[in-house]
Formats: sequence, C-alpha cells, structure tokens
Amino acid sequence: MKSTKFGKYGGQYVPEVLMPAISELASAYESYVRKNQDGFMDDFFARLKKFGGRPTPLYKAERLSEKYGKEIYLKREDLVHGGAHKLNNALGQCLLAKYMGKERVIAETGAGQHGTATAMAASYLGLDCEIYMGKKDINRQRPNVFRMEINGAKVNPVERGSGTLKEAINETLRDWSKSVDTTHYVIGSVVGPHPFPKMVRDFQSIISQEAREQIQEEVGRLPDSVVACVGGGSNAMGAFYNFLQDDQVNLIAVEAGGKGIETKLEGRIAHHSASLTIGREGVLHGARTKILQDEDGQIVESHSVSAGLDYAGVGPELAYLVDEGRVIPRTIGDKEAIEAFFLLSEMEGIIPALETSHAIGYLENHVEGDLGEVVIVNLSGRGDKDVETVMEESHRLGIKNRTTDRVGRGI
Amino acid sequence: MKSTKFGKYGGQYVPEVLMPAISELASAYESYVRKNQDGFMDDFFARLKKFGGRPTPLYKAERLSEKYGKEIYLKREDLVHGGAHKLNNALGQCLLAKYMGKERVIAETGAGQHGTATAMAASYLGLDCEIYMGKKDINRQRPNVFRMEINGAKVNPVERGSGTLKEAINETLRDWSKSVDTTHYVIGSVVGPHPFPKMVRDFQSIISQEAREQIQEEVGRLPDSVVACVGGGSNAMGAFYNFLQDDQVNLIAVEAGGKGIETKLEGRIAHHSASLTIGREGVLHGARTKILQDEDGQIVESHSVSAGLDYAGVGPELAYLVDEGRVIPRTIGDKEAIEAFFLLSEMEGIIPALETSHAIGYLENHVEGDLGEVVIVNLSGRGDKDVETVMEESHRLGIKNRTTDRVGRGI
Amino acid sequence: MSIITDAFGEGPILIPYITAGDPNEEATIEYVAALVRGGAKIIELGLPFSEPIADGPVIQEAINRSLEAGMTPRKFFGLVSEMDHGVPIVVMTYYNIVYQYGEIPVESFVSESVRCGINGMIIPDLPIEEAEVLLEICKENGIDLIFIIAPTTREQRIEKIMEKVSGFVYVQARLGTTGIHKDVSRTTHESLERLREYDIPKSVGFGVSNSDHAAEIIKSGADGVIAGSVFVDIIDKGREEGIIEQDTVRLLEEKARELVRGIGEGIENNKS
Amino acid sequence: MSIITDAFGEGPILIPYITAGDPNEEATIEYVAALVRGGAKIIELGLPFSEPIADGPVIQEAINRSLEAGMTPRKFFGLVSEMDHGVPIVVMTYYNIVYQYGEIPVESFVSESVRCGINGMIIPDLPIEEAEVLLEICKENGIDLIFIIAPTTREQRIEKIMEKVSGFVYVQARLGTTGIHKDVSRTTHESLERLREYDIPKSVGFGVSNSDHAAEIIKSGADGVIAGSVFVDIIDKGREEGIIEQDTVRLLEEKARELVRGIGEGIENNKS
Ligand SMILES: Cc1ncc(COP(=O)(O)O)c(C=O)c1O
Ligand SMILES: Cc1ncc(COP(=O)(O)O)c(C=O)c1O
Repeated sequence: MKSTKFGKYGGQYVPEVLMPAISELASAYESYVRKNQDGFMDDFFARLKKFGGRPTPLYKAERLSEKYGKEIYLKREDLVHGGAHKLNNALGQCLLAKYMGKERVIAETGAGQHGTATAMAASYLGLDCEIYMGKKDINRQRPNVFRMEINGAKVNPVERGSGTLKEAINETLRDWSKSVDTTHYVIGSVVGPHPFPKMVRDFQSIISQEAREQIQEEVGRLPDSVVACVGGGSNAMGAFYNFLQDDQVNLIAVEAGGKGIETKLEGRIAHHSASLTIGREGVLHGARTKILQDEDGQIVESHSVSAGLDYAGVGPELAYLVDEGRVIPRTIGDKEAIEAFFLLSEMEGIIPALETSHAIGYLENHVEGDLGEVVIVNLSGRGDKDVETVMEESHRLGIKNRTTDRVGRGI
Repeated sequence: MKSTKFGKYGGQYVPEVLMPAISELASAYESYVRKNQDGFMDDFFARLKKFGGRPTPLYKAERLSEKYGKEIYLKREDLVHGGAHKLNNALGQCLLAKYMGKERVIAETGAGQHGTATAMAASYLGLDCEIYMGKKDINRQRPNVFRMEINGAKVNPVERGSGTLKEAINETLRDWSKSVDTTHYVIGSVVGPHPFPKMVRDFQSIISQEAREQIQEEVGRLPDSVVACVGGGSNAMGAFYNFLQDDQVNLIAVEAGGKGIETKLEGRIAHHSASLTIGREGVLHGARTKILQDEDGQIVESHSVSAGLDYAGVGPELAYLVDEGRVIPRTIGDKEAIEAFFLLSEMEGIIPALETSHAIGYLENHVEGDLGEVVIVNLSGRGDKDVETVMEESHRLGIKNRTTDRVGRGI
Repeated sequence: MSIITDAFGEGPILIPYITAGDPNEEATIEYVAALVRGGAKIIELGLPFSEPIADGPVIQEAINRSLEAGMTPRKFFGLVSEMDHGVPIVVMTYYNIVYQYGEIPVESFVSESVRCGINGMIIPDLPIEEAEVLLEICKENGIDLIFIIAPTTREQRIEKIMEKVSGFVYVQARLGTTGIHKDVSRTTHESLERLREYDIPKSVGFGVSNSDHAAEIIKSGADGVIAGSVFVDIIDKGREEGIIEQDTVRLLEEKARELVRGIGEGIENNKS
Repeated sequence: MSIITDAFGEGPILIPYITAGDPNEEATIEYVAALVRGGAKIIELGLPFSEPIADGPVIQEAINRSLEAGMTPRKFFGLVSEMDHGVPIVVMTYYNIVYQYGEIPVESFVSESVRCGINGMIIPDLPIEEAEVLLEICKENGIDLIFIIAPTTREQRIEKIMEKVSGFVYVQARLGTTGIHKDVSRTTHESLERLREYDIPKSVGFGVSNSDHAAEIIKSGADGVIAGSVFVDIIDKGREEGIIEQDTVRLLEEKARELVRGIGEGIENNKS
C-alpha cells in the first residue's frame, strides 16, 4: 500500500467502522485517479471543461500591477461553475463515487461553498445528496441553503454545539459510519484521513497545471511567487502543487489572522485561524496535522471574518511543506482582508470571496522578499456571497471608504 | 452613412441634443467595431477571454437530453464573469468609450444585471461609472446594488413613476443629454437608437460565433434549432446572429408570457412582456420597433416574474426578423419558467437565471416541429440572484416540489 | 408666411408651455387664457406621452398627472377645439403619439390637428433624419414643424435643419432636458450667433424662469422666449399647497407678465 | 492474563460507560459506585475530547457538559485515583488527548494512567494501522489496548486486530455511532460468529438499553455487554428534570441490575 503520510503528518485516524471504506477509497484513488483506470481522469477533465468551465484564465491585473510595481496575475477560479475552486474537487469526488458504484454522497459545509459545489455535482451526475450544516451557519447563509436545496440536495441542520463547521464535520462522519456501504463522503478540502488529502490535492492541482503553462506563455518564465489563502488548504495545494519542484518559486500560504495572532487563547477560543503559523501538531478529523488546540489537546474555536477560512486544522501536506520550508505561512487579518476586498473590486472589477481577499491582502502587507517581480495570486472564488457580511463587518471594524460611506447614507 | 434601420424598424428617434453623440458613436462603431481600427476588436476579444472567461463551453445536458429524447446543448453564458452574457456587451461598450476618449459611463439597470456588468467593466478599465436604477428595483435587488457600489459605481435611485426599468432608462437619457461631451451611455440590450442595436448585437454575437463552431465539433453538423429568451433581445441576437444565414436552423425567441398573453390590457398594464408576439409597431426609447402600448400609443407596464424580461419594447432587428419569418416568437409564462428553473437545477446542477428559465421552459412546452433533434439553448445567465424570488413566487403560484416543500418546513 | 411666424411680427414674444390636462381639462383652458392675458403670443401645449425622454422631472410629473386624470389625444384635440384665445397653438408631443393616432399613421394626427386649429408641432424625439414623412404631411396641411437646435448641434446639421424648419426655430439654451435653472447659459449667445444668418424667428427655451433670463435672451438677439417648467411649477405648487384655482390663474398671468416685461427690457437694451 | 481479562472469569459481565465529570466530579464517583453495586464488573470511563466523532449525540452532549464543568485530563487522573471500587477501569478517549498529555507524547499519558490505577484504554479514532506507538508503550506498562471490530471490518483486518488486541475485544453491534436503539442488530450475531475462533473475551456494545438486548447478546455468544448511552441518558434526564441526585444514583443502579439480569437470562438460555 502507498504511504498514507506526508512525513509525520497525515494518516488515517478514524473509527474502525470507517476503515474499510477508507481503504476501498484509497484503492479507488490509486486506480482511477493515479492510474486513470477506465479513463477516469479523461472523463473528469472533459467534465471539468464542459460543466465546470475550465480552463480558467490567468489574468493580468493591470491596475493592481501598476499600484504595486509588480506583475500581478490572477488565476481566475472565481469563474468556475459555482463561483469557486470548490467544484474541481466536488466534481472529482462525485464522479469517483459514481465509478465506485455509490448512489449517495454526503458532505459537510460551513459557509455553504463546498455544500453548493457538491449539490451541483451530485445533481449533474444523478446522485442523491445530503449536506450537513450547522444551524448557526444555516441562518447566516440562507441563500446558499436555498441553492443546495434547489439543486435537489437535502440540507440537514446540525443543532448541537456551536452549530458551525466543526459540528457539521462530526455529524457527517456519523452519517458515514452508518451508511458507508452505499455512500461516499465528499470532504471539502485537503483534510481528513488518507486518501482525502492526496485525492483532493490531485483534483485541485489542475489549477497549477494550467497556471504554470499560462504564466510561461505570458511572461516566458516561471513566476517568482504563488500566493493562496488557506482554510483547509485545498486551493493553496491546488495552486502550489505543480510548482513544488520549482525551487525558485516562493509558495506563500496566507492564513486568516482574524483579530491578530498575538491575542492569547481565552478559554477554548482563538481569535484567528492560523494553524499553519502557530498551530501545534496533533490529530483532528482523521489526520495528524497542525492544529489550534489548548494545552490539553481540546480543539479551540477558531475565528475569521471569512467563514471558509474559519477552521482549527489544516491539510497535513501543507503542515509538512511548512516544516520542510517549502511553503511560507503568513497571516492577514480581518481588517486587511476587507480592505483588499474593496481594493480588488474597485480597481479590477472583480469582487473576490472574503477567503480570497486574504491572499489579495498579502500584496499590500507582504514581507520584504516574499513576492519578487512576477506574482500569481490564486483568485479562489467570487465574493457575491460575502457582500452583506462585508458591509456589516466594515461598519464594526470602522473601515471607511466610498462604498461604506454610501451605504451608510442609506441607499 | 450606413443604414440605421432593419427594414422599417430601428432608426434614431432621439432628442436633437443627443444626435451628435449618436452620430459620433455611429462612426466609432463603424471604424472600431466594424473595421477593427487600432485593433479594437482584437483587444476586445483578448479582454473577453482574460477578464470575461471566454470561450464559454457548449455543454451537452445529458439528463435533459434523455428526458426529452433530443440532443440538448447549453451554451454556458452563466459562466461569464458576473454570471451572464451581459458582460460581453458592457465590456465592449466600456472599451469603446475608452477608445473614444470618454472618461465616464452611465447605464440604466432593472434587475441590476446590466448595472453590475457595467460597473465591473468600468472598474476594470478605470472609467467613472454611474448607474440609474428605479427605487423599487433598488429595494428588491439590494445585493446587486451593493455589488455595483463595491465595484466603485455610484447608484442613483430614480424615485419617479413606478420606480422600475422604464424610468431608469428615461433618467439615464436625461443624464446623457447633459453630459454627452464626456460620457458614454452603455445601453444594456439591442435596443435604443442606431448604432446601439447593431453594436450590442455585434458584441454579443461572440455567443453564436463560438456555438456554431462548437456544435459542429460535437455533432458534426449544424443544430436544428437555437432557443433563447428575449427581454430586450441581446442574448437572443447574440445566439442567433451567426446562424441567420443557415436557413435550416430554427431560431426561437422565447418571450415572457407572464400570467398569459390572452389577458386583456387593464388601464396601462399588460400581464406579460410579449412585445414580439403581440406588440404593435411604434417608437420607444429611440427606435421604431414592436411595442406593448395602448390604443393611443402610451407605453404600458409590462409584467414578468423575471425582472430582466420585463420590458415593453424589444430590439428592432428582432422585430424585423420576426416579420421576415426568420425568427419564431414564442412565449413561456411565469409558472412554466419557474418549473423549468427547478428542473434544470435538479437535473443538471445548474441554477439558471429566471430570464433563462423561459428558454429552458420551452423544451417542455414547445410547439411541434420547432425544435428538431439537435437543440442549442442559450443559457444566458445564472440564477443565484433569483433564489429568493423563486421561493416567494412558487408559493404564490402554488408550485409544489421537493424544494418548495422543504423550505415550507422551515429549513 | 405662417400664422406662427406672423406672431413674431411686432417684435420679440413670449411662448409659454403647459401640459394639457394638468390637472384637468377645464383648468387648462383657464390657464391658457391667463397666459394670453399675461402677454403670451404663442401657446405651446403639451400632449402627454408616457415616456417623455426630452423633458425634465417637473414636466414629467405634469405629464403623469395629466395621464392619470385621463388625458388622451382625442380629448386633447377636443380641448384645443374649444379654445379661442386668438394666439397660435403649437402642440408638443412625442412621435409615438403622432404615429398611433387614427386610421392612417401620422396623417390622421396632422389632419385632426389642423381641423382643431393647431398651427405647429414640436416633436422632440423626431430628429430631422426621421422626419421626412411628417414634414411632407405637415407641408401639405399647412402646419409648421418646429425643430430644435441644441448646443451640441454642429454646423452641417444646422444647415440641414434650417432647410426644413418652419414657424420658428427652437434654440435649446443648454445641455440637458427641460427644467428651471438659475441663469442663462453662455451657450445661448453662441447658438444665436451661429443662427444669425438664417431668416426665421429664433426662440430660446430650456431653463427660463424670470425677467432677467428673458431680458438676457432677447439681448442676445432672440425673437422669442420659451418658458415651460416655471409655469408648470406654479400649477403643481397650486395643486399641492391647496391654493385656490383663482390664485394659480393669477400667478400664471403675473409670471407671464413678468417675462414679457423682461423681454421689453431686453429690447430696450438692444436699442441702446 | 490481564486484570481485565480476569474480570470475565466468572462468566459474562456488564461493562457500563459513563463520561467522567458529567455533570461534575463528585457525581461521577457516586455513579461509578452505583454501577458497581448494580453488578458492573468493568467500568469504562470517558475522558472528554471536544470532537467525539465516534460518539452519538447522547454521549456528545455528556462530553460537552463535562468540558464545560471544567474536566481536564489532569483532573480525570485525579478522579480515577480517588476511586476504589474493586473493578478494573478502562479509559475511553480520543488520540489527541493521549498525544498531548504531559512532557512526552503518549508515554506520559500511559504512565500516568497506570499510576492512577487505570487498566485499559479504548481509543476509537486510533485504528490498528496508527496504533504502533501506543501499543508498544501500553505493553511496556502492562495496560490493555482494546480495539473495536465493526460490522464492516473484513477478515484480513480482523486477523490483524486480533493479533494486537488485549483485555477484551469490543464488538460494535451495528453501523453508526454510539446511541440507544430498539433492538439488537443482526450483525451482532454475525460478528460474534466471525470471532468465535479467537480466545479473548468479546464484549458487544452500541445501542444496548434493556435486559432483552443484554440477554440476546449473551445468547449470541458474547462474554460481555457494554452499555453507555442508556446510562448517560439517565444522568442527563436527572439533571434536566431536577431529579435529586440520590434518585439518579438509584436509577443507574437499577438499570445496571436490569442489564445484569438480562445477562443472566442469556446464560440460562445458552445452557438450555
Ligand atoms: C473561495 C474560497 N477560497 C478558499 C476557501 C478555503 O478553503 P481551502 O483552503 O480548502 O481552499 C474557501 C472555503 O470555503 C472558499 O470558498
Ligand atoms: C440572464 C439574463 N438573460 C436574459 C436577459 C434579457 O435581456 P436580453 O434579452 O437583452 O438578453 C437578462 C436581462 O437582465 C438577463 O440578466
């Protein structure tokens, strides 16, 4: 059997009842994904193209480039069907479920991005679909709930605990424990037990596969840096993967600094989601990785203004790459992210997702030497979904600009 | 000078103060758009690709094809940046404004689709942008208002009259009358005085240019029919244009039948927006075309559940093509459109715009002989924006299905 | 020469505009009478169209009020038939109204206009390029078709327009739509300058609201002063503030008198 | 042989589970005493982890209550040290808790466990493949590491697991997580059948809530009955409905007694 680890990270820390399913999945991954059995990957790529809208452009942000005196390219995952890179993975896994003869998929979702992507892919492939979502998140993200339901998925509210992503994951794992025979669990990022981190990475690596070719067409050489935001880490791994062997390319993983990573733990609450930057090794949701936890090993509630980055763990491969020094972890806080949200919207006519805004914000707030001259930022998703949140949070954080002013005037 | 007309339709029925601007625009159109002066069209196509995300896929809807026993292909304009074909035109006009040395663009918007597209394009090209929008529409479409403002546009509420699209157009024309020297008016569809109908058509004809090649790659021949919804007619003209010379291809323009086109005028109110089907020749907003009007020539308030189709006029070229028998006008009502909205969402994982749902609904409710075996439906836009409306209207119209049931249960 | 051109015979004149049927038909008759008492020599009467793209907010609201009160082209013609104030009447409306009236497009409207004693027409959304049919029919029927010259209109177009226009030429004082403004725009002088060579009365409108405006316009060489929004505003305020009808009538007459006084001052000034 | 295996020496036994610190530490000591009075022969004590992915809603809530009341691994060990009921104690927790405790990952946790008189461990998120380190340290410290066999576990894995397991093997009665169910699942019989050849006590858990369940499990050939949610539920209801502490203690003892009675019936039945 192939290794389930990345150095000391990764592995398969799951209840025994799930082990057979995980092993079955690992073999399916080896044969269909790694070895293109039955032309699986060809089928996947064809569907990504027709259904997903790939390839996505690599777009030179002229006005941003001028502002920062660098050549800034945006990889336009916001143009993927559904509005984010999430579909690359959801489509891959749903298709794999179909090849494996499963009739039903389940998934967790926080902000609803992965849930909507899964619901779309399942509907497209004719699979039954149930999504677990915290009650609190459901109330915050009603339009996404409607979208999932309209795509024919059943959305199961998780009432327990804080009613957010963590509980939704726990609940989805519980469903899977009961339903492994017929059901595939579509995990939403490069997290969870092997083979998920590798598999999700492979499905997302289309991002860097395209971008690596595109940048060479554009500037005739590799970029100096690739910047991506990190929640679980799927868009970052997708954007980094095909550049891993290019040592001259800096790979910058931007985490949610929230209200600041210096603020101390209060009870089991962190004011950020910077697991790569200051997380401690541990085991969460099936994998050994870097985690935000208290002294005893209890997982803390993380924080970010962006729901998609608000997670106490991170993909094990990223943890490994950070330890190896190949990936540089950085943080951008709530305020800087919102400012970047406005900046890109006003200067380039693209409203980025709040998650993505963290990567954009790194252009303004970068560490000297990180970026170089030619920069690719992975524009992981669009921000229609975040418009209301940004308006509220701008107000709370005292961010003032033309837009917030105007809305203040009540138009 | 080139003809300003399509048969008896079209022309330039505008106040004298605008005539010079219109003439200037007509020459700019001739040189930049028709003759590719300064490489304008090359620039436009390159930007459509990088900024807009073109080409869009031509997607075989497998499950829909099976259901209807036809080969149904969807032209995926929902994947264009902003979520609809509207950007093709907004980008073209904003770029032309820039080539013409204008610093400012203005636009009207109803549901906000054209407004958001214009705001995006203007922000991208560094143009000042003001959008006129009826007060009532502003209240109905707050997220779109935020999006425009976030992209740096100023949204001017139009308080007068019914506070909808018609008033917004009048008000934008008034602004233009004052500001013609520095300002370009970005009209949102193939309507208005010459050269707008031809120019918008040319910018949108990229749709059929791509689709005509794509369908031949897919099936080795031309389609039997192309179906598109019609508000002003820009997505329809874009989807039809390169098939006009192919007599064997039926071109079906689907208008909003609303509550039924049989229902009689009440005062100055129509219960549909079927100007092509039952409109009478007249002059509206700068062009001679088919119009919904009362006996005296007063324009009536049209109706459609879909804001983007809710217009009493229609592009003059479509009026001409209908008279010539080249384009077949049909109608689909509110209820059928909403049913089609659910159908596509559940069967193909694509939530269509309510406008687009009228075109989809024609598959279920077509006239014998119209469609043939190979059908292209222009998927003009995505329906995220319509989710709330559909939920409310389903309830009002008594449409029952899994989704509406569930939402009824209060999730 | 037409009756309209004749009206300019005794020196510069006032041409007020009001919307017919705002707020009702009877009132319109009284208002027109008041304006004539106040010194108006031509009356421009608005026949409402639901999409008045060339008009500003003040007149747009008047049009809405008139339509809501039930005004139609047929009633409009009835109303004009009843009038007998001894001054020429010019109808101002939009082309769709002209086109849709009666059995024969355009022709029915023109012949009915003539029958009712209308002497001229202003169709602000009908530029010279689209006006061929209407021009011909107007000519046949001996009715003047009045065109607008805007500040943006260039020499070549001016020539084309001046070839066809009859009655008088409507000089648009500024960019934009109808409405009340604080001063007379610089462009007024320039526009009149450009038209000096043409032998047809020139009336300046768009934004005229007091005697100073009127005086300045005449000083600049105009033959007529057109004022609309200022009168419509008086009608609207009267309605809104519940001012009794007779007060509105008096205020209209006074405003007309004021503008006529301004015109007089302009003439004096010209002479000196 | 281990103390735990010894506990099965006199025939099939009851192994109740409760969460330590739910609702507080003092109560836990009393509850354990009651369960032992009721006939429990091994106690499975939950050390709470914030993400109990192998547990159902009932136990998850107990864990949350315990955490909110301030339970920590350190306090847990203190609590166990105080206990002296004459039955082996098995700690049930998740791997991160084991890993994070003390100076040396895993080792600190195990040696502290031994020091406090803990005899075995169940770590439901630690499958055999990841258990190498813990297995070794447990062996060195003479503590049993108990593994679960699920209905989905296939022959090959069973062999691997049975090679390493000690104390007893935990047979998961059904798919899913812990919780109360109406009947004993068919898979119980099949699972036990598959394990018949192995010479180690087999205890069946997941969903046992009354004497009939217990009887049936024993009839199927099990050596022990594990019941958790049914006890946690009693503790929760007591708290919720404001039942006085002594009543909860009595109800726990009675439920244990009922299950022991069921076990007895199962044995009778086996004999007949
Ligand atoms: C647009 C976007 N970007 C980034 C993320 C973060 O996830 P990941 O780190 O797996 O890419 C999300 C998660 O919802 C997202 O929606
Ligand atoms: C998605 C979509 N389709 C169609 C239309 C109708 O416009 P047109 O007929 O110009 O394509 C609109 C208008 O907003 C739209 O948003």
